[in-house]
Amino acid sequence: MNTYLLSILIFSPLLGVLVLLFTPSHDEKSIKWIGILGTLLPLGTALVTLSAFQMSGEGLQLAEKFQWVSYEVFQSKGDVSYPIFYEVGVNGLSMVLILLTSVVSVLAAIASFSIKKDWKSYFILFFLLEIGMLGVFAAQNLFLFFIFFEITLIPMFFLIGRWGYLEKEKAAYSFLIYNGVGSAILLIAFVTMFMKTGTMNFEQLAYTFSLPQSELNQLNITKNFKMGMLIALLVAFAVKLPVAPLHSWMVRVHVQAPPPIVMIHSGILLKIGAYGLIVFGAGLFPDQFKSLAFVIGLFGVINLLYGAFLAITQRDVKRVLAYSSVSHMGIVLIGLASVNEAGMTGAVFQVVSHGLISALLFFLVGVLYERAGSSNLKDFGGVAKKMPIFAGVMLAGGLASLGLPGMSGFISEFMAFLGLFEKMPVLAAIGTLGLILTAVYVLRAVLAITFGAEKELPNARDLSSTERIPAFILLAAILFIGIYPAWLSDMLRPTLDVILLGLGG
Amino acid sequence: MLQSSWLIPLFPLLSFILLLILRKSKSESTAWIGVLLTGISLVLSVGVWLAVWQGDFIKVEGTWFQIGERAITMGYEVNPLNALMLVIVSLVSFLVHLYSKGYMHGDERFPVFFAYLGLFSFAMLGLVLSPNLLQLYMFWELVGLGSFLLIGFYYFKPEAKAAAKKAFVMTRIGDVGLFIGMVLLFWQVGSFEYDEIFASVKNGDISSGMLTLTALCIFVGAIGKSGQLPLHTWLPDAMEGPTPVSALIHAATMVAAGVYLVAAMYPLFQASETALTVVAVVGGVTAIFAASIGLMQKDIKRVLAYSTVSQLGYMMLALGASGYVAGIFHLTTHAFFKALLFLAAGSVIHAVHTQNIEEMGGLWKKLRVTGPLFLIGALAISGVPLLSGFFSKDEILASTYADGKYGLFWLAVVAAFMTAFYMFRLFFLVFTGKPRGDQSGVHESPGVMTLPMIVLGVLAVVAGYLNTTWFGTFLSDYLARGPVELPHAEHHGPGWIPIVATAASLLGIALAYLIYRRGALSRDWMTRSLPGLSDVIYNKWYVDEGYDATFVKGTKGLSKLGILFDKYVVDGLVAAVVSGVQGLSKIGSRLQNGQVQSYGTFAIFGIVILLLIVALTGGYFS
Amino acid sequence: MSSIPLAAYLMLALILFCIGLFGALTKRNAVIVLISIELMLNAVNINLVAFAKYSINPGLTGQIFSLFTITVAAAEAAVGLAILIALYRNRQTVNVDEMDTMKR
Amino acid sequence: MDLDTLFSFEWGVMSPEFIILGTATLLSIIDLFMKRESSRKPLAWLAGAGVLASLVAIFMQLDQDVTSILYDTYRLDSFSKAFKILLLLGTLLVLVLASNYKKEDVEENRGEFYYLLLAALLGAMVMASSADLITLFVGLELLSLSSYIMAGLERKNKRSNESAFKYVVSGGIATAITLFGMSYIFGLTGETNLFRIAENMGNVELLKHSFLIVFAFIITFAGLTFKIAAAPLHMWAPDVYEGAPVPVTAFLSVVSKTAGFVILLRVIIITFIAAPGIGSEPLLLQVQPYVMILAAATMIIGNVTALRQRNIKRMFAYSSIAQAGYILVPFVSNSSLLFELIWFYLLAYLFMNIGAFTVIQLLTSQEGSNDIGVFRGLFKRSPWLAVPMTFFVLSLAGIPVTAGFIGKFGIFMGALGLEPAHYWLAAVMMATTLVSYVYYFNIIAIMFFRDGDSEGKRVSVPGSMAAVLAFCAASVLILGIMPDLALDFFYGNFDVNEFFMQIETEVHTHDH
Repeated sequence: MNTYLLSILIFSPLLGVLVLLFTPSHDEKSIKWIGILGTLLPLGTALVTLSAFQMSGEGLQLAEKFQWVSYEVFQSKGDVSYPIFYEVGVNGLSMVLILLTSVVSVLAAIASFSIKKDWKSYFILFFLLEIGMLGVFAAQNLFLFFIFFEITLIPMFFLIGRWGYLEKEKAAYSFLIYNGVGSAILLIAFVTMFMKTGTMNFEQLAYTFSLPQSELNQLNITKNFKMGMLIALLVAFAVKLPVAPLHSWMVRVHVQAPPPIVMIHSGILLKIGAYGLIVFGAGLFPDQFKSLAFVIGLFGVINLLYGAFLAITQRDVKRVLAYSSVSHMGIVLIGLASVNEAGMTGAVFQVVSHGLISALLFFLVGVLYERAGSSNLKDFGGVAKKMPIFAGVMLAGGLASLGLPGMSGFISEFMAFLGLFEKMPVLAAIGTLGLILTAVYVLRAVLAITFGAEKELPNARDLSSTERIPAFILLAAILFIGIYPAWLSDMLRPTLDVILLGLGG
Repeated sequence: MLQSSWLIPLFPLLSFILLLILRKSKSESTAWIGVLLTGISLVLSVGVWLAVWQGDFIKVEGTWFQIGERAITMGYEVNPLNALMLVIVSLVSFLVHLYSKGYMHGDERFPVFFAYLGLFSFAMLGLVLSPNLLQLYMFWELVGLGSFLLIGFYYFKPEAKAAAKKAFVMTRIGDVGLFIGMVLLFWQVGSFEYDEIFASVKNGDISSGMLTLTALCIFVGAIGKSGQLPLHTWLPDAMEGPTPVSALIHAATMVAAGVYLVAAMYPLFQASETALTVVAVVGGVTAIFAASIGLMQKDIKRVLAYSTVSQLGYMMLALGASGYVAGIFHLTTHAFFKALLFLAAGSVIHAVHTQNIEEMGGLWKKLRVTGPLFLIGALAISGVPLLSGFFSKDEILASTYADGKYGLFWLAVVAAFMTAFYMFRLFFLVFTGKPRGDQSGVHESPGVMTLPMIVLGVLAVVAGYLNTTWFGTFLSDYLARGPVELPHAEHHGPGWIPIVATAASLLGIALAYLIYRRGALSRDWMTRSLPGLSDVIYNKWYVDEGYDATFVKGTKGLSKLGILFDKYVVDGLVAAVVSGVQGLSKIGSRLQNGQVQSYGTFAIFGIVILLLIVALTGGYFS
Repeated sequence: MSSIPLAAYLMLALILFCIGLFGALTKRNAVIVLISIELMLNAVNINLVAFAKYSINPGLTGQIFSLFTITVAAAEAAVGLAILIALYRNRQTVNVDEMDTMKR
Repeated sequence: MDLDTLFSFEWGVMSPEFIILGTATLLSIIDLFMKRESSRKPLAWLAGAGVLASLVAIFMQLDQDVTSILYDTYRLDSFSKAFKILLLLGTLLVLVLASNYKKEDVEENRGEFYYLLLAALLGAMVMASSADLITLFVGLELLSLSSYIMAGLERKNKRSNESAFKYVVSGGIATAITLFGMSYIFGLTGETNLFRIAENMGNVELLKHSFLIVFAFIITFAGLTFKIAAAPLHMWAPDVYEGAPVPVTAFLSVVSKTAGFVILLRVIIITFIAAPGIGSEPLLLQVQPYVMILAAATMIIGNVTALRQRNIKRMFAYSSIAQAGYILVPFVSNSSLLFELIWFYLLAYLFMNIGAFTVIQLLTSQEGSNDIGVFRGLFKRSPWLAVPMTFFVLSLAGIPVTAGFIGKFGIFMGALGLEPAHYWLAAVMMATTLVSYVYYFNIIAIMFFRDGDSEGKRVSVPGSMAAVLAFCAASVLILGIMPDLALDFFYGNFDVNEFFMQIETEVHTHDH
């Protein structure tokens, strides 16, 4: 049974879709419960997968492989077939991200209690989105990865465009087109690699590209080709991450999309960019990646500072958080650019950590918006009075975001910078400015809402018991990783070691 | 005993958790949870200290997580320096807990306050117990969190909110320095462990430039935490917090963490002459600078706050001038008398419900306990002989002189004079003369508040005898057992130094007496004679305004600029592409004009152009 | 036998084709347009026949081809005229440039 | 040629065509004898039965070797079988659309549409099955002439008239251009049989006429772009699509376009495969940049202009122009995947476009408007219409899990698989695909995000239409998830080498 475990995991949300199809669309309550139960199923499966997963095991686990698509090509050198397989599997990195996905999905489903209309189609799309996200991290070849990658786009387009706020359609289009650009570049790069090497499997590709140049010449793979491919991949994932100046779509999405979807989006979808950079960028083209490390680091620092500076004077708390995401993704780049164990681990930690933190913060903002019908900082003040738990959690989330020790954000920032300081101390020192700015904008926003003279809110209720579940679980996870990072780093180490081995230590 | 020292911080943490759960409780007996648990910590600390006194040290570590082959460790360490700190911290914390039981009476978030106190105590004790820089850094930040929460305890007050934010951000600037220094050291040494760092320093594995750089970076951290110039502005503002908090955090413990940091990393500093000089200069300048501001403040707590900054400057000066023991000695005595002063000030505020000294006066008779205790504190800090401050300050002056830093020496003497002056200005204005405000309901504070003050008062008197040339240098002998190699021969400067110091402080007291008690000199005597200077001093040298005009405005400006950039350049480029496509679309649909004949014409044109291209580029006619 | 070179036929056909094209693209009267198209097709016929006789590889199929072309052209003209008549019934005009209700 | 020779041919291989021809004849006769006011719907069923029978006949021929009769004017090879399946399938679905097509201002009960449709289909099938310029031309014209009439079938509708007239004029000019090119091909080689043309093209003598060859190539190619609605002869498409009845538009955009690609493949690939270019390079390699320009221009014009369209049929016209541009890309790359790529894409295109036109027909005839606003709030009103439509549109946009994605992926493989890879063509294709997202997703946005005033007005869907919808939607999805179903079918039954196989069976006897 274990052999199909991953496929079951990936497609388990389909059960929810199926059940929903036969649920009357006006039955709000059962739909919402099905929505939550439907996301619990993948979570359960993910936990089973985790138990089947050997922590210290190297390489791919629980792999599945089936012939899928086959093009037969008749070329002068003889019959060459270009088979495409359905290949899934997990290593430490993808296991972590799959877990993150399934957890955040459940919490977002709970947060979806605030959705006001069309619950049925909302949850169907939600489930499809989850399939895409799980699949992206489990896919072991480019084709499958791309398919799941695109699968996430379409439900997102709908979810933003139908359930978002005022300028939702514009945001949905922004999302679609920017990500379309990313995936377009991705597709060209993938197909080119496929046609050059005849395989789409990650490991085989990595092996092929690591062959000595004399053998690569027979495949017509030059150094420049590799560099070109890497740059294409970097650009493609830079859109997703996003890297300034390709970030404006993300800000729009964060402002306009419904809160549970933003939880998912900033919690997981942005992480696909980071995942791609690690697996494809560093994993396939280590030498070229190393030679571009400075540029990546530079962009990381730019991202960090740019996002932070822009967050400082935003008036809308959603925009603050959006730019904060830009800024925090800079830390991922910083970690990657350092090309050492510390940096890489830091980057992955940042992926997970930001996933949890931003999910938490956007959840809270959603609550706030539901209460007040606004997310403008001016409309708030002294919320701590009427909503002390809310204020406490929000403050905790903010502190986690600014990298307070004991919370996950610290570990990731620490390790990413630790990594970069080894390789590019000056750049890293400039980057640390971002740590100060982060404190400035996070406190400004959080304190503007929770502290100060109380302003009347139309509907100031503290977190209800359903709302507390996601808030507390996320907070607990943030603390857990912050206090006991070894759990995560041990899981990641074998995978990162392989990548680092390619990078030459 | 030592094996259980790791429990010391955990009791306050337990207190934090318990009280957070009980946060809605209206009962004020919840305070006893905090008092009791910190009391246990105190007992343990004293036990540990005694063990260390007998020469037992301990260091326990375990792997926290691994980065590649390198293990990042966590654990605890007890050595003379931090055992002393443990006692100071847990003692003051315990006393402040007790005091707050009375001071916070009636506050609707009573348990929360004690919870925060617990969190802070946990962090501070954890900081002290840390065996490596990383762990120290983590607690360092948590201490900042505790401070932040307590400054902002009255969250509904805009000033408190601003002060909390300012405290956090300003100290974070320093923290980043510490962070950089720590990480740089890591890549030099391969570890965050103090031992290994010191070993590398000793072996000369680190280039001298890097040594200076890392030492300075770490010192930046100390500057931020200890409110040294130029990052001092948050500390006076932090007085927005409840007064016990000021006593605990912003006088005795957290702000001393900077000094502790420099002391804990002393071998690193010793290895770099430049770093030591910088420490000394920053300390000396801060001492006199803050003292000068203290001269003219009207808020009782702010005067004390500037006094704290100034005294911390003294400690830095001592450390910078190779007066390791002197620095720590002053840290110890200062913790007691400054906590005493703050608690006494709190008692005063508790009585008169104002912090403005202009509205006080003549309280001596009404506050029969607080008054004398305040006087003890004032005498101690002013360096009046036989009280604790006298000995420690004397030692600092002596080491500075012996280290050859004569300029700083005289600076410190002047600062001592100023200290005496503003402290007694405060004392005379508050306790003597006629009441200048409504003092109808004024009465002495309850026992839970006076008791801690009395304890501190006793300590403020006797703590000085820890290390004297007359009775014995217990402290320096004790510290000498630690990992730090003390600078050879603690300086015993020329015999005239105590006389000069005493003279300076007595002169200050006398001047204050003349102006504020006797009225022999007009109060605005200085204002009139040096209007420009007094204006500058009164406005705290315009540092806040300067920062506001440069860094704050600059950052905001940059941010606004960034927003414009985002809007017009980043989005503008996209808009340009979009309108380009739309333009093409427009052309495309214009061409589609409904005339079938023009369609044909376009087609023919297309074919002809294609043929032309073929003819020109195909090479058929060459 | 004949002194007229192939190129001359081809040129004639080309000119005829262009005339037809010009007519088809510029004349307002739809009937003339249809006739012009016939002219173009006939230009092709000249080509075919000339090639059948004088090309590098002469062959009879060219003439057969032209027969088919003529037939098809006739059918096309018929269909064209039929459509034109339907149009005329609805619109009372045979002006090509008035037939532009659908555009952009 | 005497009767013996005539009877010696294997006429059986033409059975699919004969079935269509017979059905068309039968229909026209039945139509004559039917009463004016009786419904012509049975004719549609009969026509459908004929198409189905023809389809069965083709499936029975799958194992048959390459057969050629009538001196290669008719040949049965894998290529013809593969593409005839597409043509028949497309026509079958269009027939269902047509049988449900009603418009108030059109006199009903007219049977000619069905046999015209079959005639057009016959022409297309002949194009797929011929290797002689003359028969190809005749097939092309049979298709064209029938289409002209079909476009103008709504005699009283001015738009339909106008559409038909524009079609005729454009078509006439295109025919002339094609023929002009063909005449040069003939002139250079003295043959009309494609294989013998190819042989003669390799003749050394022709080297000095290399410009004429490329001239013939360009002219012929350009002329043939008319049928597939690609640049430069694409401009008729929006106007004709807009004015023609929806089933006809569907036919034009799918079956007629497929036939256009078929003839393009036949004429261009076989004829010029051995043609010399300048230097040692073959012509087909040398003209790649020019075809590339045409493909790129087609993609750009189609997608960019579609952005401004409010008329749904017009939008789909531009969309189909763009799709033609995509399918031209494999022509450029000339990779060995050429046939399966085009075949698969056309198969996918058939399902997604006919599916979309089914929805369009249902909506436009109910609302009496062609404005894109007919989609407003469709998801609320008729989710079972909106969801399949979403699949079709996503497939047209090339989003994964739909057949359109696999098709596009294949095209990319073709474009990027060769040395040197056509990066910029792939880039143009990707960029224009992105542009297409805007208008494709606009349809989706209107269906899902805008709850219009027409809320509650459900769209009634006749059973046969629902069947078409379900079939198309399922196919789009299944081919997107399991493309091997189609690819294995292709590889299992067709051998692309047969395309180039010349059969030398009969000896020429001209003894009369």
